[in-house]
Amino acid sequence: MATEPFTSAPVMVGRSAAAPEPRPIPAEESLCPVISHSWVNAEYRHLVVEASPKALAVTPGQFFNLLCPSPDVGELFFRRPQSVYRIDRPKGRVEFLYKCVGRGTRGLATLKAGDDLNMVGPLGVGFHLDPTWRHIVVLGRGVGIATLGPISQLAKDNGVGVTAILSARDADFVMAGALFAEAGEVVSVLDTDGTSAVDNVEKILDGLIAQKRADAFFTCGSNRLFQLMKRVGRANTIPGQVAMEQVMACGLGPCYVCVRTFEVDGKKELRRVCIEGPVFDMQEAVGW
Amino acid sequence: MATEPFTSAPVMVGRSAAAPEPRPIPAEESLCPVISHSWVNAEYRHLVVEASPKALAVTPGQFFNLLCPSPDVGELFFRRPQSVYRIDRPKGRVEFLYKCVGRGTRGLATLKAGDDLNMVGPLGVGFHLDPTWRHIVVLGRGVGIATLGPISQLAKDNGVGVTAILSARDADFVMAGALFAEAGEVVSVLDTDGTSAVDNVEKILDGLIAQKRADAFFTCGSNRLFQLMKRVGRANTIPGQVAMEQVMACGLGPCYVCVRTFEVDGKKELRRVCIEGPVFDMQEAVGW
Amino acid sequence: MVDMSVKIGSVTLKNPIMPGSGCFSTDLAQVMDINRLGAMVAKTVSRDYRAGNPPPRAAEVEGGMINSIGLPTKGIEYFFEHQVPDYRRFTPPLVGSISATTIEDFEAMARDVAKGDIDVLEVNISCPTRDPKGGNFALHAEHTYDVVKLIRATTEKPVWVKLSPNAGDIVTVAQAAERAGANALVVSNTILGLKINTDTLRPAIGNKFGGLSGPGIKPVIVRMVYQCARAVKIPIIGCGGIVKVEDVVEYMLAGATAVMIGYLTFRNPSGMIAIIDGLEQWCVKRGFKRVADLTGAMIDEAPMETFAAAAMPIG
Amino acid sequence: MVDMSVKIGSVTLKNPIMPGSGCFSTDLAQVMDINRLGAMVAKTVSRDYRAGNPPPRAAEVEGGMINSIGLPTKGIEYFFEHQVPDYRRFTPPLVGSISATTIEDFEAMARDVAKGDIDVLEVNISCPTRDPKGGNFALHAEHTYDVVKLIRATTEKPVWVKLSPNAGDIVTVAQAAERAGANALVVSNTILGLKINTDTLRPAIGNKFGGLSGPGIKPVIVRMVYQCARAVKIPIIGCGGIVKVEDVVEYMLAGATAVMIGYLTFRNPSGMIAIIDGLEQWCVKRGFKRVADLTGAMIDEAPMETFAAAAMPIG
Ligand SMILES: Cc1cc2nc3c(=O)[nH]c(=O)nc-3n(C[C@H](O)[C@H](O)[C@H](O)COP(=O)(O)OP(=O)(O)OC[C@H]3O[C@@H](n4cnc5c(N)ncnc54)[C@H](O)[C@@H]3O)c2cc1C
Ligand SMILES: Cc1cc2nc3c(=O)[nH]c(=O)nc-3n(C[C@H](O)[C@H](O)[C@H](O)COP(=O)(O)OP(=O)(O)OC[C@H]3O[C@@H](n4cnc5c(N)ncnc54)[C@H](O)[C@@H]3O)c2cc1C
Ligand SMILES: Cc1cc2nc3c(=O)[nH]c(=O)nc-3n(C[C@H](O)[C@H](O)[C@H](O)COP(=O)(O)O)c2cc1C
Ligand SMILES: Cc1cc2nc3c(=O)[nH]c(=O)nc-3n(C[C@H](O)[C@H](O)[C@H](O)COP(=O)(O)O)c2cc1C
Ligand code: FES
Ligand code: FES
Repeated sequence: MATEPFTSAPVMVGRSAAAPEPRPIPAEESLCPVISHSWVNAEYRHLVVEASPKALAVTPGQFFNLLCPSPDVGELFFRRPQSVYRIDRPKGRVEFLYKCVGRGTRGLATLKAGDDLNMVGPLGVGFHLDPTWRHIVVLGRGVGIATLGPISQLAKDNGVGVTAILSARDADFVMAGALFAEAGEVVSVLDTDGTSAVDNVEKILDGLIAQKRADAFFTCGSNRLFQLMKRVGRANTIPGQVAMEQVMACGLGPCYVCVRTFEVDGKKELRRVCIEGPVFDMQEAVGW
Repeated sequence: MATEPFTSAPVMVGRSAAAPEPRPIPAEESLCPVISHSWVNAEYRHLVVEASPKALAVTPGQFFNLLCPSPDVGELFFRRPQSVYRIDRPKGRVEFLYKCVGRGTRGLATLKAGDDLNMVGPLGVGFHLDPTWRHIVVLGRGVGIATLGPISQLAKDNGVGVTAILSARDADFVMAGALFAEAGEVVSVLDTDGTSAVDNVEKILDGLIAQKRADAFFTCGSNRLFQLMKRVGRANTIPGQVAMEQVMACGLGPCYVCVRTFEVDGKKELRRVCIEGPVFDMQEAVGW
Repeated sequence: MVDMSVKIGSVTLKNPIMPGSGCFSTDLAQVMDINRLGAMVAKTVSRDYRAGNPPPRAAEVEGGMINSIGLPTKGIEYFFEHQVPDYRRFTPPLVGSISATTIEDFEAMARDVAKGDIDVLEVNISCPTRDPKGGNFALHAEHTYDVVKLIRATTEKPVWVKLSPNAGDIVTVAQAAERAGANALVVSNTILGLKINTDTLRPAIGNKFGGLSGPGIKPVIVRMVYQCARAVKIPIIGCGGIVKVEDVVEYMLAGATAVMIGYLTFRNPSGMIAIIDGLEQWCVKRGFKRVADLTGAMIDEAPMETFAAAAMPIG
Repeated sequence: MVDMSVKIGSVTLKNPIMPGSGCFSTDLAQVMDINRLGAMVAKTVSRDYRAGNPPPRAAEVEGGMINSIGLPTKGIEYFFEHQVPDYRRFTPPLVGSISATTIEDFEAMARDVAKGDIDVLEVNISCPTRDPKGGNFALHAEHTYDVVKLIRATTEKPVWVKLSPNAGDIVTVAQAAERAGANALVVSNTILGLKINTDTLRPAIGNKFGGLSGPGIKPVIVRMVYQCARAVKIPIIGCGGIVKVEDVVEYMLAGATAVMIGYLTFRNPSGMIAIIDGLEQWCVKRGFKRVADLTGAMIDEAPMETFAAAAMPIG
């Protein structure tokens, strides 16, 4: 009798002892029980899973490549990358905040507490916090807010202050506000009242720079806001990091599907978002 | 946004009024709510669904082509034919009795009460009961018993007596006994006590013929028993019907995937099980 | 209201949806209103009776199915005496499909079949499991040219030529068929495949090799339709793996004027009808007033993501 | 205990499982013990830096994926300075894959690469999305013969030639490669495909065309492996759509000596390792003492169903 359509041997979280490993293998495919899964607003879901010890070693800005169940009878042939939204080491959990946009995320949304989520990770290069920084600025929009979320944890752990400028259509889509409120100050800028306009965000950034509350910049989720932050950062020589997205196939480095363009000393080059990123130097990134 | 991987417009049983139809279209794709689904023994499951009016017109020996949910992440590209096991017109239900053998039936087995079963039918040519017959003999084994089951209904409705010889590995696998007990007499022949041997079955048949309780023969499920019944039938000029199986693709007639060999006046020909059968003249069938 | 009609040379179809040969018969009246189809395409006939291949004749595979039916047929006499009148109970134009093993046979078949009561002659020179030495003209441009040229001369009726995806260079085959006078091309028949049953260690189907069809072949055939559409002027009928409205749209964007559907009917017997309805809705939603405007309407540029500083083009 | 080793000419692999070129790098040490593989296959290199194609470079399709990476490479200097030493941290034999656009380039590349620290030279003459006029030798037997002949003369190391499923007659291409001195054939690279995004009406990937890989292509490539294995004496490495143990068995039954795996690694990153383990278990269960005994072991007869009076064979 034929086996399942795919052969793999994921680690079953909470159900099997990890096998001893001859070499350090930092990432793995694991089957992680879903602890909770709920709607945050009309488009975003919050997913909490029990993680394997390796998965728990994830750092802010890193991601997992999720095998989403299919929402229909068709198979999904690619995993879908999702960055970690919260890391709860005491409870052994990792959390995701994601937007339902297509078949993959609609399939992911079908998981219920108790189901298993097949995830590969942790993957990629996360955010870096320089211990000499006193105060950083985080600027995010849309799904980018999910990716930036765990910076709040990083900042708190390192005693660094944060101003999080969270841009959204309306108040319903300002996510992660609570996370950042724990770590610093939150400024919501909305489409509904016009505060999300680039001009206005620029003023806010300028204000923070004037107050010396901008030792480093972090952004994700909007090319427009990235370009703004890059420009302001360059003008004021503020180091910056941007988390980027790209369609992925392997998520691990070999396939070169996930490249974006970067520019160093006037020379363009392509880098892989999955292994050289997703977090990159803001001044080297060209945008998307 | 792309739709589901397949376009179809099944009739949703119990939830939508059937559209008026310009021409009589006897069969249809319908989504039928599962009423109950249980194990009969270690290998067979009994499935009861709420049927559309068209589906309810099914007659014994006809079948439905079922779109089994996949038991794993891979897609199932063929439907799986299953003959009707019981027709409950007062309650508007049809029933199936099936053996779990491969991916399709294992997938089918995952359906729970309240789920929808996508079925196409009723299809094919069913059993025929001549009103002049007084007593018929049914000989079945394995999944064949499921197919023969509704003959008990047909016989009862037509006031024809039945002897059902049900062959099985052991007493656990004598299915449909209750159905036939309502309509006539049941003789179980088992591997465990040797009574299922062809010799013994032949003796039983001879006995029934001697008692003039064999106006017609019906069989399904075992080539060995089919050959026996065919031989005995020919020797005693007893008309017979056999229900046959073959891998199907369309289940409707066009594709010619489901052929079996038949012989008429010494000439061989191929017939389609799905539309020229599954019930065929026993003397014309060659076997499988 | 969307104008759903399409023109394939002199033939106007009320919509672009047809069945693929071998995947249709009037038996489908069991489950659908056949009169709604753009056209009816009969199962390929040969001159004389053929039993076809030994069962099992089909098996599920990862992207769909393989089949080797072996072109069973009761011959052309039976076709005209019984099958054509049966088809004529329905109103859509009737496409008769023929096959033969030699070029002479093909010419004679074409002459005999085209003069019967059919509207279009489809020439199946591409059945992947026929004797590869004889029947499969569509692997080579010259063979295709030769056979189509002769067939062309036998009839005034439209001749559609069904090509093979197993050809190494389907574009030159398409051009050869056009030069020889084909009125339209069907792109395409099935891809030759093999499935081995790892339980029995034997081939999964009776003829060993079978033709692959179903969703899995769509990216290959869409590519071929696109390539052929840019290389010939005659209409192209896309065929391979269509199971949803968007698949029809994809084929038409690539350059197809109409499509044929095989496998879907096995899975969703009235799927062709649902696609006709869905295609109309799709056109409404997207503002296409005539479905025919979809043909070749792919925007032949890079995807819309801005690659601000795109990579160097391939060398 | 099953003997899992296989011999490909002079090279012995401890098991028949290798990655496909372009689907492997030492980055996979993130998720697997690379030392367990039968061999390592490096990403195809060209002489000079190539950026590759504009993104998006891949898209999901029905039976798997299409990709057009465009063979990005940092060139052979970088390959030997950085990548080869990096591979050499691991123990399996290293297969270096090369590509070029002209026959002269190919010869020079082969000479330069083969003398470096690699164990086998794989010649990628089949990348489906390279300039079809230049790079894709594997579409034609003569081109294949010419390029392999020259490459053969440059080195004593084993030369594996990677064929293209887009060739109309892969068997003659295989024979040409054998005649020219190839030590093994990799059957095969991806099938050229096209996906059009029906929302944007544009191609789904930056290069428009992409190579189809994944489960959907398996029936086609298994067929090609079977055909090639009967036509040549050199070992064949099966490649295309392998995602489970039975797929490896199927390829070996069809005549492959070993296999390469691409897509599976994207879905189940340590899937190759699970397959090595599962293949051994499969052999135990089925009583095969040596995995090599699977090669060509298909029982070349009809399936086991008794067709008491089987249909007439095909005409
Ligand atoms: C490193 C990384 C981290 C991410 N983190 C988050 C997150 O925390 N929260 C969140 O909501 N989203 C995140 N995303 C985006 C998320 O991966 C996509 O929204 C998701 O893959 C869409 O899948 P889909 O099938 O639902 O939609 P589709 O219909 O397939 O596509 C919708 C969009 O998603 C993109 N997409 C599709 N497949 C992939 C793929 N394999 N890899 C990358 N992008 C793809 C498409 O280009 C398209 O623009 C992240 C992406 C990356 C690369
Ligand atoms: C007209 C008809 C009526 C049937 N009625 C019953 C019934 O009442 N109860 C019952 O238990 N079984 C019945 N069967 C058999 C049933 O169809 C198969 O057991 C089922 O299709 C197996 O599917 P699978 O995926 O579980 O197994 P697989 O692993 O796919 O196959 C197991 C066996 O089933 C056969 N099979 C696979 N696909 C098909 C197909 N599309 N059509 C026909 N056979 C196939 C294969 O040849 C194989 O021998 C009937 C078959 C036919 C043709
Ligand atoms: C069971 C079956 C029988 C077929 N018979 C024929 C045939 O007789 N003549 C023909 O030209 N094509 C035949 N085909 C090919 C189909 O017409 C069509 O070209 C192919 O299946 C691809 O379309 P699909 O993927 O929608 O099925 C057959 C296909 C199948 C699956
Ligand atoms: C993203 C990607 C990149 C590839 N790059 C190469 C390459 O550089 N050289 C090569 O010979 N084959 C390349 N291939 C082809 C694979 O090696 C393999 O032949 C093909 O993918 C079929 O196997 P699969 O179905 O297991 O993926 C690539 C395939 C993919 C999916
Ligand atoms: S997704 Fe494969 S290299 Fe990044
Ligand atoms: S299954 Fe298609 S004709 Fe019977």
